[in-house]
Amino acid sequence: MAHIITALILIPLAGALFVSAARPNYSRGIALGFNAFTSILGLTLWRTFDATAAGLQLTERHAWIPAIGAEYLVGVDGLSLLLVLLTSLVVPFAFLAQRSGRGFCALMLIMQSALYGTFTAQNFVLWFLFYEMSLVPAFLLIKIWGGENRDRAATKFFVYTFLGSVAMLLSFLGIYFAKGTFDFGTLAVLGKSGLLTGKLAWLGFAGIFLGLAVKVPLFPFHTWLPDAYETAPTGVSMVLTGVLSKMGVYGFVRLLLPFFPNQIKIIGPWLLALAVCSIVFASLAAWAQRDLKRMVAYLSINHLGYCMLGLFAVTASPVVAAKIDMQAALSGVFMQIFNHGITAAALFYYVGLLEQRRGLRGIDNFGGLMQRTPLLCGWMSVAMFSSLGLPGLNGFIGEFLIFKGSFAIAASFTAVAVIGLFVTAIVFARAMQALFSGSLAESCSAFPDLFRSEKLVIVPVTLLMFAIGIAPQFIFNIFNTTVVQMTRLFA
Amino acid sequence: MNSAAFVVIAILTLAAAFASATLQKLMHAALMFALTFVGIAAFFFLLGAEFVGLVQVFVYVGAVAVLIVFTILLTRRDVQDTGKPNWGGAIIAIAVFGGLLWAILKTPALFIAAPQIEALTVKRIGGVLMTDYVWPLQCVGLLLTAALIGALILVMEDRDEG
Amino acid sequence: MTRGIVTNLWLIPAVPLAASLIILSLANSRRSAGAVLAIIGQVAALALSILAFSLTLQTPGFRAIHNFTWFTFGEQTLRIGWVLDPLAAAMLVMIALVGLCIFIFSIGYMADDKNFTRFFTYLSFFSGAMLGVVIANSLLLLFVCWELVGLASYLLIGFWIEKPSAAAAAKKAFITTRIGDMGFFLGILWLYGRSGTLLFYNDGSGCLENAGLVALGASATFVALLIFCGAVGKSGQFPLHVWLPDAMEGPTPVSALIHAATMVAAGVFLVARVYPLFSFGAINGVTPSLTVVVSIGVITALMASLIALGQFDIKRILAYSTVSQLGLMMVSLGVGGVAAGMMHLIAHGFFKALLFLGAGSVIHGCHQEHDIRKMGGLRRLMPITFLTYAIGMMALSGVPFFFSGGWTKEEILHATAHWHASHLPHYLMLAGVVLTALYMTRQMIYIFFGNRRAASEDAHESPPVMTMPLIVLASCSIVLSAILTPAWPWLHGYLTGESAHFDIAVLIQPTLFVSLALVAGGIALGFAIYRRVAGADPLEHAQPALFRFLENKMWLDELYDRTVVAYSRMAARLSDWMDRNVWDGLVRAVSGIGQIFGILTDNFDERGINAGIDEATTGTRGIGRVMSAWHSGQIQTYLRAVGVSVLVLLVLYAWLT
Amino acid sequence: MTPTLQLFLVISATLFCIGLLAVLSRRHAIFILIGIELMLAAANLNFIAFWRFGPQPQPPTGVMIAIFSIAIAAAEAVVGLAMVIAVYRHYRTTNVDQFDQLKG
Repeated sequence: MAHIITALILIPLAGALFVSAARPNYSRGIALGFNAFTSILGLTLWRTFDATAAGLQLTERHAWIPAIGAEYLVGVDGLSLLLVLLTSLVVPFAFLAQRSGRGFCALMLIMQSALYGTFTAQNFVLWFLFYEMSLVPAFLLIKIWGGENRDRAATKFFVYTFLGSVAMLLSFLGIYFAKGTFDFGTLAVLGKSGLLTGKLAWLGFAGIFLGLAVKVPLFPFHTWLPDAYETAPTGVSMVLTGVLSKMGVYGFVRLLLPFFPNQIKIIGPWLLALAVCSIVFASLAAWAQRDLKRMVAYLSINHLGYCMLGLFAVTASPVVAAKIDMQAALSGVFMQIFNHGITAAALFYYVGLLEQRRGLRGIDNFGGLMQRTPLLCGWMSVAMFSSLGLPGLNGFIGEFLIFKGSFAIAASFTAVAVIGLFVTAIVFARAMQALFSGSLAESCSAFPDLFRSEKLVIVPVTLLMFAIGIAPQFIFNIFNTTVVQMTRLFA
Repeated sequence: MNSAAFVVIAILTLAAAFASATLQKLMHAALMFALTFVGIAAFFFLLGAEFVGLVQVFVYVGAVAVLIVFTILLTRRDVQDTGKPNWGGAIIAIAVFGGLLWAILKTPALFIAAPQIEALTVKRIGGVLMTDYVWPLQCVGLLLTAALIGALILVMEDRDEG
Repeated sequence: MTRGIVTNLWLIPAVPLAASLIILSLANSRRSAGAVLAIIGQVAALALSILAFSLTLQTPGFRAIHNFTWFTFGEQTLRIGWVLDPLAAAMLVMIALVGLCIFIFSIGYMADDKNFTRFFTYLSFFSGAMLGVVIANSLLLLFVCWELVGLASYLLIGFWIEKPSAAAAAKKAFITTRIGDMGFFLGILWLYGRSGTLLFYNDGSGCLENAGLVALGASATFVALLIFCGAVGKSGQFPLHVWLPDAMEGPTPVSALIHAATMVAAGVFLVARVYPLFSFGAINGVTPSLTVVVSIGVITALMASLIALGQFDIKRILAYSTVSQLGLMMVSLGVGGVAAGMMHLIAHGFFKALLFLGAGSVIHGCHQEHDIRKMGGLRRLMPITFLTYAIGMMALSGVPFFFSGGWTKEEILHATAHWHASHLPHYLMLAGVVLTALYMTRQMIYIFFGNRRAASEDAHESPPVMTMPLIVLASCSIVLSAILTPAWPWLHGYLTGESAHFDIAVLIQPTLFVSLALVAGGIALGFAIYRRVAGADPLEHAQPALFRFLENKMWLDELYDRTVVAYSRMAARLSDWMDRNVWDGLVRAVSGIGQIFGILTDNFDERGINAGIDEATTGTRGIGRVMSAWHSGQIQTYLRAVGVSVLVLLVLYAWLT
Repeated sequence: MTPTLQLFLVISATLFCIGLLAVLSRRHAIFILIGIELMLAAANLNFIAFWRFGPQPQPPTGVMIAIFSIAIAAAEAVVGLAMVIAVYRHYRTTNVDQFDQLKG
């Protein structure tokens, strides 16, 4: 079990090779087979992982390019493990959601490998390699298999994220020249006293911030997201929102917050304001959307805004926060990462199902579905309620903890952010009214209800939502020690 | 290091380079290009990297320049650059030059003379290539092979079309 | 024994919830199985509630808690738990009993509905969640159940989902209550931040116990007010009351159970539960937060009873009456009469459920007719309904001696009279008594007296499955008065933890005569005005403007539509517009590289200026378009960008050194 | 007076910018290739110069990089020219303004 992480990274790549070599109609099956394999590995990783031990575990370290401080260093802590598990969950879900050919499957598998790499790499060069490696398949997937406006959306997505990445790379070069290492752990320890000085520190901060803020995305760098998510095929949207957006949040936790604590403290209120803007404006914009997919995309921005609020509250507040509040906010953020991953992916899946049946996905193209497809409506409402933070479902736990932590630290910002929670409820209430109720629309009268294959996808995910909502301890166990450790780091 | 030689080589190289970048006729430009690389090779000799200088001459003057000439012949139709030059590009190039010059001149650490060194023999280069740089060497070999095959595939006539 | 019951208190909500899940998995056609399961669940909950109730009888001021860790985050634990005390126990029994009656009634009322099993799924789910609210010993658990109750309410209001008005009403209810809930949520956060715990009682360290309250200090007022926001939303208090009358779009048993007897009373229960937060630091029983509660309660009570005078929908009248009664309860809590308020809540639960079920019976008999102007003379046709409805009406109007509502209302008036801050609420509540009697008399006359009108021509009495619950509830409304009288204020003593003594002398008090006179006056006035009613409303003749004002619910819905709703929609559209046009452009402006690049491109006009202007004028989506234009596919364009980037780097370098 | 490092760097910067000029302002694909080669040669000159003026003794890293860079540049030139020929066959032109298949 020594090389389990490397195996996780390599297996999807091998899968991509296999898929490219195999006949097109087998490709999805092969991809799913490889995903079963990675899922098993992910679970093994979970079992092997010692949740009570602090620090990185299962590390593998090999010399790579010693001249520039690059090494092959992978390892997991609670947060990485959580994200690896999320990837292992969402990607197969996405494969099941999408009829897909050879190229599609191969690119998705490459992206999966890049995701595993991003979440486990502990050296910047390696991390950046994976980070960028995820970008290319995503771009191609949108550009080739996307819907209307795919060229523009793909280009916009690529240019935004790539510009961000370049800025980040430059910042990291600066850091490397100042400190001579690319190792995350070492840098995080050094970060307490500041990695860079003077103007350079601000430049470094700005570069990394820009790269990650685009990826998350944080207001006002989010405008690529609705276009990209709207046009991407269902499976890709699911992975984009479920996992890829988490790369940004992960980057914030792993890089920006520990490396630039002083800068963050100084412009803390502005960062909090950006997070609040993300929450409020995105939810309001979601309300104004007529396209279901675009609506869900905006809500995705909104939900990641909560993550950002929690993170900035922990690190950006001028006062030293109480331990309980920091831990609440961090735990909430991690929980929200996981929850949003499955819930948003599920929502995209449902929108995909509706689109498959109707051919359109405008909110006005449906009506009275409850009479025709009660099962679809029922399960879909579970995902919607989970997304709007109904207690008893997974969304609530993370949001409650984030709000608990950040309210105690930055009360006024959090109080404004509550508007986001409220507007989300309006958005979903409106969507449910438009889709499910009223008289059955003519165009929907021939809809089939859920097929067996669709139920097979939906039921486990929904059960997971309930399980996390009711007894979330098993998720908390993954990252509790990491939370404690990070609290010490940020305090 | 001989400063007179330096000045001569510098003037020659830069003039040839400028000519190769700005001449209208492609063939002339290609010849100037070869001359430029001879000049650069002379710089390498001056700097004590004779082996690199030789490689430079073999590869560029012997191979690349010839290739360019062949390409010009193969694409006979426009052997002259007819498009009007893009002045925006020129402005950028001059601005970049100014920036670089400023950066070089303001850095006092660069104002140093060359130290004495022991001659870099081909034997030593060979030794290093086979020990420390053996992996990159293999990679370059692979790359060159790939480039060769790739170039062949690119220029092969598509019979179906023809 | 005691421990065992308290530890397993969760079974009370769990049984109906489990029943709900099982019914959900049943096929739509297995109607009887669904109904039987729901009723078994409810009977079990009732039995367990009575068991728990009997436990609380052992000692006065009984309180037992069971706390446990829900989850651990970081090194912290979040603990929740349940509590059994007189407040919870009394509510448990009331909810379970009223619920059971309504479940049985629904079998008859919903007999023809095609989604019969789904209805019982929702009802059982509601019942479980509501019982959960009552036993929660943690504000968080209470909030969880509170939201689930809201969900059940949403589902049940919109139960007839093919009716657009029902769906709209469900949405309105969900969103309006959510406004209050956001305040509630903030209150929870604040409370948690200050006191470090959300447990109500925890052997001295809970947030309602001394240590927690001291830790809260001055912020207790704000926390209390924020929590009160939740109560305002859920209990239909002004200004968030607008959803409750619309909620009558749901089936009548739902209106009876959720929007009269139980859920809407949860707000009152909540205030009673966290009363120590409200009364912390009280001087003579007056705190700023309690004063707010009183003011809101008074406004709500009077406004709703006035509006009730101008309504013609049988259920809407009752809905406004509920709003007004809830206001009354809030007043009672605000002036310090917690026990009185809770007693009224319990009594109200029974008689209001009775009235709604009676209304349901009437509607059922009149073929789904809701307009009271089309009824009339039903007294003969539906005698059982008439009698039970009359009992409910008497109880609601506050006729003393035999009807539970009379005594509890009496007690509330008593409490308001002794409020130190002001006597205004007392007088206003006295006016409210008259109004209540007036609108109930009006309704009675319209429905049961006079000549038969369109809808009552061939009305019929409802089947026993519907009338039996009416009789049970009616008898409850009467029997309950035995433990409410000041002569033997058993319930009062039970709730406050004092023992009750039988003392016939205090039965007759001077104020009793005042309210008796007022009620009698109200009823008499009602008879005088509406005696000869036939179609048009006498008030409409006398005061057309005033009547229109009341009939249109004081135009509050319209006001909200034109202001709050309109502004929020505008904000949404504005956000969308900003997103498409401004933020996109802002990012582009920030990435000034692009601008320099545009200037240096030879076809600058085309790409730099035109694109910019196009953007501003036609409002296409910013950067993507420009980026796309730059993305010309021409190598040199790209290389030029690289050149500019090098320049930028150089400038950066110059700036840094 | 012997030439200093600075002078070599100035020479290489000039060469680089001449290459840049060719790349940015010429329309003909072959000129662009020539420009790229010039820029690469300028970089090579830098490597060698820094190696020569660096503290001695030191491993010949700069020289090594120059050698590899020349090899790679040769490969690049071969592929580049092959592409020019292929593109010329297809479009009957070598003017890069008319190559815009990558247009987004």
